[in-house]
Amino acid sequence: MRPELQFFPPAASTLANDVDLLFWFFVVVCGFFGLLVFGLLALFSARYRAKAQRYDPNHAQPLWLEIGWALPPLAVVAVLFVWGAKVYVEAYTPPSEALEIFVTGKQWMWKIQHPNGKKEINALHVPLGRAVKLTMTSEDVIHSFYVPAFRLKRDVLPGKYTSMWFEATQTGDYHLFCAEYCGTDHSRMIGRVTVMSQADYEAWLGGGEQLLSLEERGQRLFNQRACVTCHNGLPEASGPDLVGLFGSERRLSNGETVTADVDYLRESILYPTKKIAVGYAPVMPTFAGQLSEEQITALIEYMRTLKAPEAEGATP
Amino acid sequence: MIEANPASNYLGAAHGLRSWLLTRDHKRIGVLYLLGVTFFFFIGGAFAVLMRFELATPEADLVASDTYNRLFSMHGIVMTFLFLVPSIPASLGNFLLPLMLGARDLAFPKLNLLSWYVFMVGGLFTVAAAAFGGVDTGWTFYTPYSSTYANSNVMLAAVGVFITGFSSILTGVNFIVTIHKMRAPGLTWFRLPLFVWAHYATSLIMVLGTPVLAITLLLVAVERLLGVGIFDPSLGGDPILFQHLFWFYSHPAVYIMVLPGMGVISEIITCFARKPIFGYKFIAFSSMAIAVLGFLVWGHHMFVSGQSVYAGVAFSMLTMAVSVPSAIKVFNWLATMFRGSIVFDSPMIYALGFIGLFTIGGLTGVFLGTLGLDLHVHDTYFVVAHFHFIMVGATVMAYLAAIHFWWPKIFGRTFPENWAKFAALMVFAGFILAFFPQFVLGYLGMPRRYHIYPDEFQMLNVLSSAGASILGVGYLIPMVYLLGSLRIGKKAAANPWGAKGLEWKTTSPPPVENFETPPTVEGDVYEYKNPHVVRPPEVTLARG
Amino acid sequence: MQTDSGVHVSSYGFSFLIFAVLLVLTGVTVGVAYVDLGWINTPLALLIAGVKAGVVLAYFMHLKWSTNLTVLVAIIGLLWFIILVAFTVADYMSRVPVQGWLG
Amino acid sequence: MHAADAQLDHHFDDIHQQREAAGLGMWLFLAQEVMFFGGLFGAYTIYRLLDYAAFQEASHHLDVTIGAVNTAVLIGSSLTMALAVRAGQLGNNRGVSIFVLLTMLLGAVFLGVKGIEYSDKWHHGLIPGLHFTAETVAGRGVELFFVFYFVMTGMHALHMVIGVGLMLWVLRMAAQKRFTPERHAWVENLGLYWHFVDIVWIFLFPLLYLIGRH
Ligand code: HEA
Ligand code: HEA
Ligand code: HEC
Ligand code: CUA
Ligand SMILES: [Cu+2]
Repeated sequence: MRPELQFFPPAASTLANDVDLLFWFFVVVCGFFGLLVFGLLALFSARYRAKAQRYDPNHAQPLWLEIGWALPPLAVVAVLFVWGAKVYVEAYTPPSEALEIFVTGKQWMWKIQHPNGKKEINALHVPLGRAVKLTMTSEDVIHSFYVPAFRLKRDVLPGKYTSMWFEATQTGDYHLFCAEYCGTDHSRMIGRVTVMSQADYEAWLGGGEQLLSLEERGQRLFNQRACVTCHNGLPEASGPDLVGLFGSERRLSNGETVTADVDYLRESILYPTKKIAVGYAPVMPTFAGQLSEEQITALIEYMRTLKAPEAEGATP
Repeated sequence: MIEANPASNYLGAAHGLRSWLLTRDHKRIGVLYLLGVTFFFFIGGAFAVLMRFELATPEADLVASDTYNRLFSMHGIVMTFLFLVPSIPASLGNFLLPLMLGARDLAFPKLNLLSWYVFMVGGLFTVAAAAFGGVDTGWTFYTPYSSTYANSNVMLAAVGVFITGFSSILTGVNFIVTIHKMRAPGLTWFRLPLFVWAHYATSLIMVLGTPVLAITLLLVAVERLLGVGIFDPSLGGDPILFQHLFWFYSHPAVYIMVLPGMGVISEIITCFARKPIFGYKFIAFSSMAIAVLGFLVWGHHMFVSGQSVYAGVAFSMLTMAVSVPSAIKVFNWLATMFRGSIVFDSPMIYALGFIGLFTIGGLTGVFLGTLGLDLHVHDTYFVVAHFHFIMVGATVMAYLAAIHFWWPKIFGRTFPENWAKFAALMVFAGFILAFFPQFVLGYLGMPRRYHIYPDEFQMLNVLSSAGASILGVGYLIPMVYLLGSLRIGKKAAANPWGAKGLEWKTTSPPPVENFETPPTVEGDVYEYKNPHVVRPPEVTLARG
Repeated sequence: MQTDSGVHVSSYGFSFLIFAVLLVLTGVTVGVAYVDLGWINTPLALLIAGVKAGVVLAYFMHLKWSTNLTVLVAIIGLLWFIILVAFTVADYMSRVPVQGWLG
Repeated sequence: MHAADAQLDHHFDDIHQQREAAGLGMWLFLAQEVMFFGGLFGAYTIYRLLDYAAFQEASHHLDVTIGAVNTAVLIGSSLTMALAVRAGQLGNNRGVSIFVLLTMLLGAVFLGVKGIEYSDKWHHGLIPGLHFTAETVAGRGVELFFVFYFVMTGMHALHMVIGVGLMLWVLRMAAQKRFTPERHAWVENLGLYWHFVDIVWIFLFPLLYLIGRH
């Protein structure tokens, strides 16, 4: 963006401030130790060079010294560990009211889906001052979604979902990189994250032709792909009713129970026979290879919203 | 006394290629390794040079993406598996261990020779992989890219690494048995040189870690061959499992790469400070602690990989713990210099460089082990800078220090000391220029394994490339004068540095059976009491 | 029995006894596998295999009459395997599902 | 020079040191083997935990009787091997030959049976990647199980083949009457190796054949 020489990256998220604070703490404390070592190296080299004649090979080697000098580094790393862990756990634990955006990585591009159905490629528009959560998966190899200005990254894996979140604090355009080596054009799997004011964002989101929302797209797929023939809530249906399924505890035919989270839904669509809901025959066909990651996301988004009409308590 | 009959030393005892290729003398095998390993260093270095040229500009102007990807992959594979892992242990360790123990050879001389052949065959496969189009997976072989998507010579390279692994294992077994069973009378555990302790710890890692890498690569090969999903999710596997298995070896392996170097530094610091080492037992035990704890931290390479957050936290804690024994070593080295009578001969200059660069590399390792920071700098140039500081800044320095220190012993010749000092300083300066800017680049967010990059990163990359060129020349200089010394160098004395340790008690170069009379040991290793190096007149080092 | 050079030598009878014990334990593993013990089945199978391995190690491989160092090497081998499995399993078992999308 | 010197390699001080070194070396090698198979067992453990149903279904494609009989055969070979080592310790070269031959025989039986099992898997379309046509309920996990089945038993079989190869060498040494009460490290280490291979199978058998049989 700005081609002049930089020494410090722009900080544009709440996390960036946390990480930078930790960074400066590190620089000061460990810089002290580094300078100490270099200082002593220089000092001893000068003071105890052969010509200086301060030789004493028999001086004491006290035990307290050995233990004593191990303690400050121990204390430093303890603090770094605790502080670092706090920042890390927070970055990977999204708040529940976050705006959800879906990311699919693919050799060598980023595909973004917004809940209202808007799609972008190699670009991500987000509002300022609002928690945004990315739910990410890959269609082929491992990628890694990395926004230096947010000091945030996480690997994007094929076959499962990972997530992370941020809250942007500065409008502007920022780099988006793929940080996990993924083949030929790894270094071209880059894009731009644009942070906009809330109003600009609304305008941007609403602009363009009227789109089907993700949920609506999921509903349409649900009908098109004939899921509905088996999952329609009717007593004679061959598949279980999916209303209220999401987030509930499912009993399986082998006696185990699982939580119907996104990974479970995903697996149920792609590999239905792996976990069989109790009381049903393993007749659901696999949809592996027939649905793209984006379609699966839409289907899950649809099923997720299929809550029992009035039952508030149906989801935990 | 020094002028031994040339035919009785191990170099002159037999002549011709055959006598080398069929030797079972650990000293000759050590020299064979020295040649092999150094050869691979320059191959790896050549890849690095091309890479740094390419990275001097943001665009792709020297090579295409696919070529660049092959360059860093081959560079990483050659440098780690064919150079750094065997570097000090297999060459100098091989040469010195029996000498330091007062033994006539390693416990299993045939196995030792076999390990060299295994190593060379493995190397051949890897070089073949490069020759037939290269491999583009990175040295980490991450799945499912390596197992399903890459269409380069993954198989050849994996087989090459698989095979070299066995040479490490054989070396490790050989060293452990030798250290346990073949010490000279009176050479108790706490009289062992710290070089030996370091190699003991290293060997443990080689024996217990390497086989896991072997089986992991085998699984990747099976998956590639049959198209069955061991690590590919679209076929039912889990890519993160590969990472666990890979790092179970490859993290401990980084200690294979640094512990022998630390052993070298312990020997050199005490010799040139003319003082007994400070905290002998602490240095010895910290080697062991590093080897053992080193097996518990592999998950720090996977903080952002989708590994469980709890596992990340646990691995971070253990990572922090493993840095304390390293700190203990650094402080003990410094304390050894305290009140010494320091002589700045070339090995010492390299050793001081080691301490400084290892400290920076180690501290930035702690930076990476801090979860909140790794979030940002994982897979950026910060990581690249971290490990080059330790692997190149520290270990290659130690390798050079060791070569200079023991060169008179190995070949019986002295080298021009002023050139050696000059090269040491040049390597240090070139190194800092090459790799310090990469820390800044990393925090700025430049991802590693990037062939092209945004314009604003160019300035720092140019600095780095410039530094790398200086560094490269710095590495070539010792090649010239060391090889030259074989022809024109003066004869070296048995103990030109006035050092302690059994290897200095025999002639330079040592006789075939290492000692004229089997040595016995009384007293500690590092009994330096004299502030001056007492050099017999005929062996003062050639200056200039 | 000991030979002159201090090596322990097991008698024929003893070796056959060990053989018999191993056969019986094999039978037991197969037998209990067909009894439904819930989650106990797998640990039990591993336990029996562990006992068998222990018997082989101690008597056929002479660990019982070996130096402490040899025993230590055997223990370290086992311990390192446990480290590998335990840490890896711990990761898988502590993965939490993607947060937030849980509604 | 007394008699034992002829058996001493030049770099050892005495025969005792030489024997201890050989033993320790072998045990370290076995520790290495533990980690080699350990990686496989570790991966197996993870996938079994992730997809127990498939592993159970797949395991039922294996024949417990054959597996159990083969286990017995292998244990038998461990017995004969132990007896070969005993003969070696006593310097009884004829005994070494006989028991090593028996061990080879039992090893060959084991491998033969394994071969039959493998071809059986081919007929049932249970060869992952190359020929996997079997109907499965639990999906791809079944195929994954068979990958592990073949890699683990294949690695095990490879170790046995190497073991049998080493036995040929030991037979030759026995024919040359090279084993004495002082020097018999070769049989001894071969025994350790063979017993180790046996132990691997002792774990493989329940882990592969006996999943959820009730
Ligand atoms: C010889 C090689 C070597 C060595 C010794 C080390 C040593 C250490 N390494 Fe490094 N590392 C690598 C080679 C090495 N590393 C490589 C090759 C990679 C990248 C692999 C890849 O992805 O390609 C890597 C990557 C790497 C990562 C992953 C980064 C990422 O990918 O995101 C981490 C994270 O924790 C890490 C940490 C450490 C730590 C804590 C140490 C510690 O052992 C360091 C301990 C030393 C000190 C701490 C300095 C001395 C102490 C003092 C002077 C006293 C004062 C100390 C304190 C106040 C703490 N390393
Ligand atoms: C022992 C280990 C070791 C050593 C010694 C080095 C040495 C060097 N490395 Fe290496 N490096 C790694 C291990 C090592 N590296 C690893 C493991 C990786 C990760 C790979 C991956 O991502 O998978 C890596 C990656 C890596 C990168 C990152 C690539 C990327 O992510 O895109 C860079 C970039 O600057 C780099 C540079 C250098 C340089 C300039 C040197 C210099 O020190 C080299 C100096 C040596 C010379 C210059 C040789 C001198 C010889 C000549 C001048 C003769 C030339 C001859 C001909 C051309 C015929 N290395
Ligand atoms: C031929 C009938 C059939 C079709 C078509 C079908 N399913 Fe199913 N589905 C079933 C049956 C039967 C089950 C219960 C057995 C099981 O768990 O596999 C099931 C289970 C599920 C579950 C797990 C629910 C639970 O109770 O645990 C989900 C989610 C699901 N299906 C989604 C879908 C989606 C999405 C589609 C369309 C893309 C679809 N199904 C198409 C028959 C069908
Ligand atoms: Cu996608 Cu790198
Ligand atoms: Cu590491």
